Amino acid sequence: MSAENPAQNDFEFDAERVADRVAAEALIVDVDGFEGPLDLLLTLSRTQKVDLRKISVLELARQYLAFIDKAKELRLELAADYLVMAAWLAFLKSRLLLPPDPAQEGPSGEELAAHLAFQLERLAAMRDAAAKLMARDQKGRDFFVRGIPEDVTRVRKVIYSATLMDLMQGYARTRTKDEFRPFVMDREATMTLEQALERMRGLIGYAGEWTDLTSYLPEGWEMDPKKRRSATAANFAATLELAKAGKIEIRQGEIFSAIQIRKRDHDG
Amino acid sequence: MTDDVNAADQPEKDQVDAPTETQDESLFDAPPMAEQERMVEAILFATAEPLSLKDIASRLPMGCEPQTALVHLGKRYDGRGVNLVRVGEAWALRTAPDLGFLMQRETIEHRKLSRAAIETLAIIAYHQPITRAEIEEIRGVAVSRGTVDQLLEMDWIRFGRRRMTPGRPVTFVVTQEFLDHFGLETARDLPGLKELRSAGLLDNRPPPTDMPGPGEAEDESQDDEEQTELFEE
Amino acid sequence: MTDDVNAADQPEKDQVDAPTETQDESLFDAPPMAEQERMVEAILFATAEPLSLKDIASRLPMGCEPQTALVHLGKRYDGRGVNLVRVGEAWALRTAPDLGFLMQRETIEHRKLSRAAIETLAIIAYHQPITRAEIEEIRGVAVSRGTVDQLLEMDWIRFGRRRMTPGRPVTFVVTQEFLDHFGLETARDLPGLKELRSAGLLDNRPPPTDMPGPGEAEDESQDDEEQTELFEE
Repeated sequence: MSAENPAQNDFEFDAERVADRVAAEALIVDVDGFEGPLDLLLTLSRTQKVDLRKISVLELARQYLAFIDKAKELRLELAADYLVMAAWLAFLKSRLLLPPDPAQEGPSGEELAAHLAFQLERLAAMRDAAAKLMARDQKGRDFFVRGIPEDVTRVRKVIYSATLMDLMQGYARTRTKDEFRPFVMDREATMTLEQALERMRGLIGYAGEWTDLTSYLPEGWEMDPKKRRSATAANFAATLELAKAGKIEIRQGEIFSAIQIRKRDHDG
Repeated sequence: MTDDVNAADQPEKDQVDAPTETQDESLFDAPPMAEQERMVEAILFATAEPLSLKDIASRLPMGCEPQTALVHLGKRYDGRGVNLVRVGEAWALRTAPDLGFLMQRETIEHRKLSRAAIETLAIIAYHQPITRAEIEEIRGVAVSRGTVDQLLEMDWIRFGRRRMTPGRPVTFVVTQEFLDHFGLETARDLPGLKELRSAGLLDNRPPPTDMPGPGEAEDESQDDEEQTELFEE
Repeated sequence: MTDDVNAADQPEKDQVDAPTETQDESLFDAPPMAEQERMVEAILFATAEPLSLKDIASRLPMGCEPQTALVHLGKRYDGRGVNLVRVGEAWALRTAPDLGFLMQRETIEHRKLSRAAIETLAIIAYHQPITRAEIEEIRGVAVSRGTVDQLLEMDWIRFGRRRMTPGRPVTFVVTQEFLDHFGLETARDLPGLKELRSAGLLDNRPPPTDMPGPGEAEDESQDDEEQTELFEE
C-alpha cells in the first residue's frame, strides 16, 4: 500500500485516494480525540502497518491532506494547528516529488521528512514509555506506606534564665519594699572631662609659665573633697587631652609632687 | 514482649490451630505460613489502625491462620526497633518504647524568669531554709503554687527539713543546680545587702525594716546561726 | 512452618551482629550496630515519607553510621511483607508490591490523569530537565497550564534550573515523590530508558527550520550536557 514511487498508474493512484478519503472520513468522527496534528499523523501512520522507521512520509502527507480535505468538505472547524501542518505537508510533498533544486536554500525534502519521521517515532516511544510507567507498581495502589505514621513530636523545652544581678535586684526589691533604683551618679559634685576641657582650653592661653595643675581648679571646687577630687581628675584628664593635641606640655618633678603645665609654643 | 504475645495467644491459638490439619487439605489451598506472616506484616504496616484478629482474617485469603502468623510475626519483631503489640483486642506494629526518644525533636526556648519567681528564688537563697509563710511575709504577697513548682521543676530549689514548729511546715533551700547556674560556690557567696548598697545597687535610704531580718518574729533558733552568718560582713 | 521462619532469621542475625565489635571501639561512643539498625528501623517505620541519609543521621545519636545500618536493615527486610526501598537519595519502608491485593481498603483513588498529563509526565521523566517548549515540540501541541499545574500539585514534577539560553526558560524535572510513587530508585530506572537512549529517541534533535509546531523551534541546543549528566551510568 505504501507506494513511495509517485509514478504509479492513475487507477492505482485514484484507488488510493479513495481509500484515503474513506479512512479520513472515519477519523473525522473522532477529530476532537486528537491531541494535535502530530497525534493525527501518528494515527494515520498506523494505517500504513509498517514500522515507523520505514514509514512513507509522502504517503502520510497524502493521507493527512485527504483528511483535511474531507474535514473542509464537511465544513468542520479545525484548529489552526491542523491547517498549518497541512500547508507544511503540501510543501513537503512537492519538495519530495520534484527533483531537488540545487539553488534551493534550507534543508532538503528528505531531511524534513526524516525529521518528521523522527518526531513520530519519538512521540510513539514516549506514549509507550508513559504506558509502561503507568503500568508500574504504584504507591497507594500496589504498595503502601506506613498506615499509622508516628510523626516526630516537637517537644518544646523552655529554659528559664536569670542572672545573679536579677537575683540581687529581686532581693533588694523585696527587702526595701521599694523599686530597685539603679545607682545614679550625683551630678552636683561631678565635673566631667568635657567641662574641664572646655574650661582649660580657655585658660591655657595664659599659661606661659609652668603652673601647678591644682591652680586651675574652678572656683568653689577646691574645698569640698568630693568636688575637688572630681575636678582634679577631670582637669588632669583634660590636660592629657591637650598635651596629646600638642597644645601644652606637662611635667612632674617626682612621684606625687605637683603636676605642672604650660603652653606648648612657649619654648622652655 | 514475645512472651506476652505468646502467652496471651496460646489459648486462642490452640483453638485456631486445631482445624489446621484439616484446613491444609481443604479446597482453598491457603498460602504457606511464611507467606501468611508476610501478609499479616504488610497489612499491619499499612493499615491506619490496629486490627482485630477478625479484621486481619477478613483481609487474608481463605484458609489462613492469622493467629499463628501473628505469633511468628511477634517473634520476628521481638527486640527489634518495631514491635508487634496488642492493643485491646487488636494488633498493631509500633516502634519500640525504648526508642521513643527518636520520635521527638526538642526545641529549646529561652525565657526570662518572671519577677515573682526571681524574688521568691532570691528570698529562698538569702534566707534558706525558709517556709512558704516566711517568703510571703517578706514579699508581702502570696506565693503562687505555680511559682514554687516552677522553681522546683527547674531544680533550683528543693524541699529542706521541716520546721520543728506547729504544723511542721516544709522549708525550701536552693540546690547545687542553682549554685552552678549562678556561679556560686555556696549560698553564702551571695552578696549581702550592705555590699549591694555600697556597690550602688541599692538605694541609700535606710530600709523600712531591720536589715537583714531573717525569720522575723519566728522562733527558728537553729537557723539563725546560718542566717546571720550569711549576712555577716 | 515455624521452623522455616526461624531458620530464615538465623543467618541474618549473625550478619548483623558481626560489625558490632568494631563499632564498640569507635571514638564517639555510638550505640552498637545492632542497636543502630533498630533505631533506623524505628525511624523509617514511623514515617510515611522517604528520609534522606542526612535526615536519618540527624535523628540518631552521634557517631552512628546510618548507611551501614541501612544495609543491614535492607537485608533483614529482604523478602518480607515490608521492604526497605531506595527513593532517589532517600529511604523508605513500603509494603511488598506483590501483596497489594490485600490492601484494597488502603488503596488511594487518584484523580484520573488525562492522556495529556500522563504523556507530559513521561516526557519530563525521560527528558529531564526539559522546557515547556521542548515538551510541546515532542507532543506537537501546546501544553496546557492545567496539565502542568496538576503535575506540580501532585508533587510529581517540579521546576528545575533555568536554561542558559535566551529567555532563560524554566525547566521541569521529576521529584522524589514521583520516584516514590512509581517505585523507582532513581530516574535511571525508568522502564526502557536505555533502549530509548540508544535508539536516539531521547536526543534533543532540533527541528530543521520551517517545521511547523507549537514549540516555535527555540534554540536550546546546549542542554544535552545536563541530560547526559542526569542519566549517566
